[in-house]
Amino acid sequence: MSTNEIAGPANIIGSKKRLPPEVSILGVLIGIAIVFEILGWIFVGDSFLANKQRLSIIILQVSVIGIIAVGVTQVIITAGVDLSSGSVVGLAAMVAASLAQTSANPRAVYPALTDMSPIWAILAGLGVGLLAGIVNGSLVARTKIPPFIATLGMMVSARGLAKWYTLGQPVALLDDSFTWFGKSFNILGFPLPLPVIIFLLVAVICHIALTYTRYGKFTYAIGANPQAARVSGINIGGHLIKVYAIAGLLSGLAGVMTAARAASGQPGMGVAYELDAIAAAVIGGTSLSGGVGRITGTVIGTIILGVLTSGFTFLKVGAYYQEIIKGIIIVAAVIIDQHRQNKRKKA
Amino acid sequence: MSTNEIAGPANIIGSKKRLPPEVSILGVLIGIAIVFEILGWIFVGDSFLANKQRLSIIILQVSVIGIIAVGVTQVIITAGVDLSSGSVVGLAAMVAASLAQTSANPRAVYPALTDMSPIWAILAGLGVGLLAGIVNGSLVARTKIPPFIATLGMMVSARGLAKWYTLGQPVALLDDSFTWFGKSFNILGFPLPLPVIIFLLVAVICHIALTYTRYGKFTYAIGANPQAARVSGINIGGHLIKVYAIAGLLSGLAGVMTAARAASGQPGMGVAYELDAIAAAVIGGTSLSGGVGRITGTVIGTIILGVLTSGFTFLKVGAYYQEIIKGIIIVAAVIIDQHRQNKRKKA
Amino acid sequence: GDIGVSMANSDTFLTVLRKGIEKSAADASQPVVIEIADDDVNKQLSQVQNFIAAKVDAIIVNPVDTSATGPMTKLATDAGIPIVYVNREPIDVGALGAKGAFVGSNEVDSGTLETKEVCRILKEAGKTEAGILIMVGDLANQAAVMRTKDIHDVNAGSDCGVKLNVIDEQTAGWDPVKAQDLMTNWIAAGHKPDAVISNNDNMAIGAINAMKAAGWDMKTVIVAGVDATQEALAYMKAGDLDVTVFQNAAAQGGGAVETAMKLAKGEAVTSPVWVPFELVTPANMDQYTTKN
Amino acid sequence: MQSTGTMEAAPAGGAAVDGGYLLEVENVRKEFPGVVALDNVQLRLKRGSVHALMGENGAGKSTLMKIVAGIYTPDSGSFKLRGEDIKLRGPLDALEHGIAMIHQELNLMAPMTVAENIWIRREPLTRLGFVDHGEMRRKTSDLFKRLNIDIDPEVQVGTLTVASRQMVEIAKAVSYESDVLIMDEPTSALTEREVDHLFTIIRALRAQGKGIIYITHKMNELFEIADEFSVFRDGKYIATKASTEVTRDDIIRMMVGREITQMFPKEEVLIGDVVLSVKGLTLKGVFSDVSFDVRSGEILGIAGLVGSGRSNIAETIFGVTPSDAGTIELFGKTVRVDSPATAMKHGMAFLTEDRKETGCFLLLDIQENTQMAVLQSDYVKNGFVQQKQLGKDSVEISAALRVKTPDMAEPIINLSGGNQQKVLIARWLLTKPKILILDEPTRGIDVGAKAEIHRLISKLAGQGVAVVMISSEMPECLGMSDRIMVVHEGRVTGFLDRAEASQVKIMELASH
Ligand SMILES: Nc1ncnc2c1ncn2[C@@H]1O[C@H](COP(=O)(O)OP(=O)(O)OP(=O)(O)O)[C@@H](O)[C@H]1O
Ligand SMILES: Nc1ncnc2c1ncn2[C@@H]1O[C@H](COP(=O)(O)OP(=O)(O)OP(=O)(O)O)[C@@H](O)[C@H]1O
Ligand SMILES: O[C@@H]1[C@@H](O)[C@H](O)OC[C@H]1O
Ligand SMILES: [Mg+2]
Ligand SMILES: [Mg+2]
Repeated sequence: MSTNEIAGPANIIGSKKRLPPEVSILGVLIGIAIVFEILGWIFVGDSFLANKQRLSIIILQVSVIGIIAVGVTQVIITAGVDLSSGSVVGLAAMVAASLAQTSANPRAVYPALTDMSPIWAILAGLGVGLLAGIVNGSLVARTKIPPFIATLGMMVSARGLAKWYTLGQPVALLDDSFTWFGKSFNILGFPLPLPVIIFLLVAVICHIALTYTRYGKFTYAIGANPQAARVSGINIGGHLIKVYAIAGLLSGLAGVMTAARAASGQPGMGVAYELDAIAAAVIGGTSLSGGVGRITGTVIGTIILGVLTSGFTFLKVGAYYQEIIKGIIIVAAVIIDQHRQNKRKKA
Repeated sequence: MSTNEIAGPANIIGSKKRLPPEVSILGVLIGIAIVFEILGWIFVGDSFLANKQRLSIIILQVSVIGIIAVGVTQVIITAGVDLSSGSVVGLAAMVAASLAQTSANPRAVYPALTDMSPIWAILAGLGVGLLAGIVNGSLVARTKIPPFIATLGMMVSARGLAKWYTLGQPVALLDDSFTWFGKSFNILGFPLPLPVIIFLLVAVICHIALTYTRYGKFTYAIGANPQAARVSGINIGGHLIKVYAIAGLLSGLAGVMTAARAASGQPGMGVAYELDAIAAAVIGGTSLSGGVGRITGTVIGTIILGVLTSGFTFLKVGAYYQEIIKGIIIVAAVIIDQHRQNKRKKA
Repeated sequence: GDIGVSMANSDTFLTVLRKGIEKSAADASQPVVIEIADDDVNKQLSQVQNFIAAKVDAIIVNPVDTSATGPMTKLATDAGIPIVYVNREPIDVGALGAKGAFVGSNEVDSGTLETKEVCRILKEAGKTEAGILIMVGDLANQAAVMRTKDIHDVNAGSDCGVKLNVIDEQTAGWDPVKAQDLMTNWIAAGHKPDAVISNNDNMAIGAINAMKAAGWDMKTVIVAGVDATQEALAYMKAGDLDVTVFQNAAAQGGGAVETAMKLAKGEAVTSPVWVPFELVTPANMDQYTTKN
Repeated sequence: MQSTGTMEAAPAGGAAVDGGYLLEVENVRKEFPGVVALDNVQLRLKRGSVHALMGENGAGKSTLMKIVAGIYTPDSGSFKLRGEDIKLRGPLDALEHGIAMIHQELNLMAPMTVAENIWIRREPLTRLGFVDHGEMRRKTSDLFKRLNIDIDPEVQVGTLTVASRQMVEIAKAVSYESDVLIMDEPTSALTEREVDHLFTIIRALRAQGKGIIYITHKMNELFEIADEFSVFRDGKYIATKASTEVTRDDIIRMMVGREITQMFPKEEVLIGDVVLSVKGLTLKGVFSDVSFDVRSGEILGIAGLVGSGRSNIAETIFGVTPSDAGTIELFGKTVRVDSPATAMKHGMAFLTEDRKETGCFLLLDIQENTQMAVLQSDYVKNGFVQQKQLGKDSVEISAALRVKTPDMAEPIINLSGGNQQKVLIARWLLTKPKILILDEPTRGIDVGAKAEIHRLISKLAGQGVAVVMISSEMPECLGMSDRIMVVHEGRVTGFLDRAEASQVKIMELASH
């Protein structure tokens, strides 16, 4: 037995290194990838993974979801939820796009504001997201209504705003300097799309913030036990506003990237992205009851979604079968993950 | 002092009647209706409420959402969530529709199974819903994965199945005996659509079940404190399967009604209905953390959504403004409700 | 009184169409109330019922599901209110009665014009066989089904002259972002099409964005769409889009309003009212730049 | 097994022969990851007897009881109930076999009413199968009348105080009418009056031939109610004795394995200036016109009955629920304490009474739980937590408090109740407070650690910290306080100096 009957200091120095829970879901990701690899050789006669372009696309196509998921993970850790992410993506995409049009467009939204430096469009998109996040956070923190309702309201309203902004018209013909943000770069022979770089950068920063800073400790504390957090001197309201603001900012960033990638702003952009983002977080081990979750898990969860999409197309699975199987795999992945974690706990 | 942990016997006999919490949200509903009435006279020169047809539409247009919401309320009370409702509506609608086609349709899904009694179509739709619910419930109860993931998987898979069923094609030309279920009846000069009757009937039954049966007590107990429920000897797993099965069954019913109303089955039916249903429940006072909620509240929450839709059309509010305002009103309604409840508690 | 309008959604083309309705209504001093159904059949049905409760003079519907128009027709007919379907051909187009009508374009032409032009370009490039990818719109919309069928019909008949091999055919629901993801996945799967034939321009643009992001030379692949939206024409001008088909939004919208007003006044109309499709290529695109 | 001096590891008194036991547990082993919670232990419960379970925090008492109640499955071991071998398949199975348990941590459904909580799964039904609410209320009233409990059956459990909830738990357990009734520290939230009351209930049950297993850290209770007791140490069974055969020191030696000489090691310290001065503090409907001063180095005890408002007064001073009237002066300056954050800025610390609700972050680990109150201090630089220093200091303080754990990264939920309490004390000590408010600081803490905590409190006072200590344990209150303030129904009814204070005087003021 490792405990003494009377614990001396020797007893609790440091902590024995235990594997973080993400290792288990990482195992699931690797497992899924290997299955696709094997099926690839059998049915397509080709390697799934040994294809640089595919690898970069796997992450590229989920990098927008991933950025949202990183933000929403933090919200969920506080025992909240953000349903507005997808709508905020749409609104931010519209606003950013409207400031990134070329003068070549006879129907530009702001004919006087064409051919501008992309920086304005980006800032505007981020600003929209931040603002939405602050409103969400303030509603949750100050009025004490459930986060579900506060962000549902924002979801509906922001979508309305996105449509109203140009009365439903998409914002097209964006400047190349702006769409550049959706482009790929060849780095050491590897096609690395900028959205992927941004996604991973955001993930690293937020991982550090959650793990090593006061901001992170407060976030977990509020989710784990808000009453105890308050008694421990944490200003819950103020902190929640920060967390929702960051989630909003990241949704704004996702919106800017979506517009840049699609070279247009569509009011319907980002519909249901919040669900994918929440799913990525939950697959990655974040608990909707709060207090538990890590960015590394969310990144893995996001990549699982990407691998599924790419893998199915690679195997030429029919679109409808794809959906049917995707649902099953999501469930199976989490079951396997839980099972492995339980086993590890017992061992 | 309002609580009486040192209450005398006087307190035990004849416990004080307190108003149920729904009274407050009912007040909000009435308030919204009155505002529309007043605005109607000012801007349209017409009464909002004194229009039988409109009154019946208000409920009719949300009766499908309402039926789902009644089921999902029970799931939420157990501290769960059901994201699959909308997809199950789509799948059930497809299956039911495919068994309700007329032989007049040269492209019937099952040419041999046309012109049948509508009972088969209805049973099939309900069966699909029930099955989906049982799968949801079993996943939640047996594998212990979060309800969010279990029902998300079902959401994705059921939508895939709905599309796969006819490879994306809608199922049209349904038999009149089936579409009859979407019809209105003039009862005492009041146009009473069957879906409304079904919705209210379902609500009454579930209200009774939740309030006056052991099924209800278990449902609340599990949501309020699963640990306590377990040590009290409740078979949590078995009960959860029941609750999700009922929610699934009701989604199936909603699917049958949707198909009957639209006289067709379309794989995209019911998209995002789960969100409206959850919103109706939460507006009506159901807490997403479980243990709290009542069907009466959910019915009021549902009707609020209906009043908003009809009211906006009545006032000729532009489509985009409608959404913007709708989001704000949902939030405002819940804020007012909470405020009133707090005030009542203090008083 | 008012004319109530229920639009299926607000994508690029339907927004142009809606503007067309608004404009011709304004020109005729006819007030309209416009609702958008967000691709939800039930919602559209409810919107129609709300219009009936508000006693509008006529209803214009751009149906979400062209096979689910029966109940709307019946509701309007029972209430004695004229109903005009626009742009998407309802399944009951032959049974709309005296107070019903359809204004739109014949989808046999759109897909046929589009595909034949693709064939012509391929033949010109000296191909006898070509791999194609097909992007399909929302299958609940008759246009998506017809335009896709047109492609197969042209291929099966003798008109094409080039053998089109369909590598894959999937739906992207009229949506450019979904189309971009679909194309990206096709690219990742290693598909190398000679042509991408899309049911509308929006999806064609999504495909183009994906191919450009993957570094493809757009001269090596033919991309075709339908609608001739502003944005599409800009892509055509840049040499990315090769073929589109002009769908006359103003004429459809104007026709719908005109028909609705006539029916409201009790006048008789002929139905369907056909607005012709027109092929658009880089050669003639200049005449279309300000139309949609 | 370790030798315990003169004590033998054998069942007490020859009264019960085989088969005369109600419950026999043999060779039970239970392992959690990294911890052997029970190492081949035994327990024999006689009919019509109260059997106390004694042992330090983390000795395995609760774990064994959860096994008996069917909540945990043991890794190995055998059970006999009324002489027959049984194997429990879950809590329901245990209940049906006539085993009921009051858990150490409250296990109630807060949004449901008292009656619903008590009769859950056993609701009286009408002929049509519907729940008979009237009958349920009547049965609850009857039960409460029999147990002499004054709680409205229709009130939501969530609105009750901890003590009342505890009484509801007790009533619920009794209502099962089971042969074996397990009580895991049922009195930790109760004051003397309710404890007496509980003992009356227990004696009645014993007279009916039921067996009661009773866990407590309060020695006097053991002698008052228990017929025999078993001692566990570190997951191992030590001995079973009749409570008449031993002295208090014997038991402590068996539990701790060493002598504990001084229970309330109160040092004489120099009392300084007034640092906390409360004037006319009022929270409408809860307490009113509370005024008192505390000086640096002084320990002010607060005594009173359950529900007298002591906890609420402390909460208000700390800014948890801001007051309706009155002032708080800190170090001579009037401060509007509107939140705990403000209170902490002024050097206050507050250990709450409800470990589960307002204390522990159950999902987080020990390290994180310990750190939570110092995140706005020098331990954080530029937003980054200085983990090295903080880790070192928290290990040190946890060790001083004898937190029993293999690992600071262990989730706190895996600790025994008493050890959780120690972590919470560590959390507040780490803030180096100038004014320390403690609400039932040693609830659920074993004798050894209790003495340690008392020593620590005393030491802090010696360093000039002003201590306000709410305690329902009379000996603790009397032993530790320089002065005692007595509260009754939300009003201060008097102050007693250390010299004049006695149990009788306190009770007089507390019940007026
Ligand atoms: N779920 C669990 N996971 C891991 N370890 C556990 C778990 N439950 C209990 N333990 C460990 O088992 C040991 C015994 O705990 P138990 O709760 O039985 O102690 P106890 O004697 O009741 O103590 P206390 O007097 O503090 O209540 C402790 O070391 C505790 O940390
Ligand atoms: N959550 C609550 N809701 C309503 N009233 C409460 C609540 N908590 C406490 N009260 C009221 O405040 C009064 C004082 O309770 P408090 O907990 O301060 O008493 P106490 O003397 O500390 O007793 P205990 O020993 O039980 O903690 C109680 O009588 C109760 O009526
Ligand atoms: O061309 C399409 C139109 O005809 C259809 O109705 O909706 C989407 C459009 O892009
Ligand atoms: Mg214990
Ligand atoms: Mg107290």
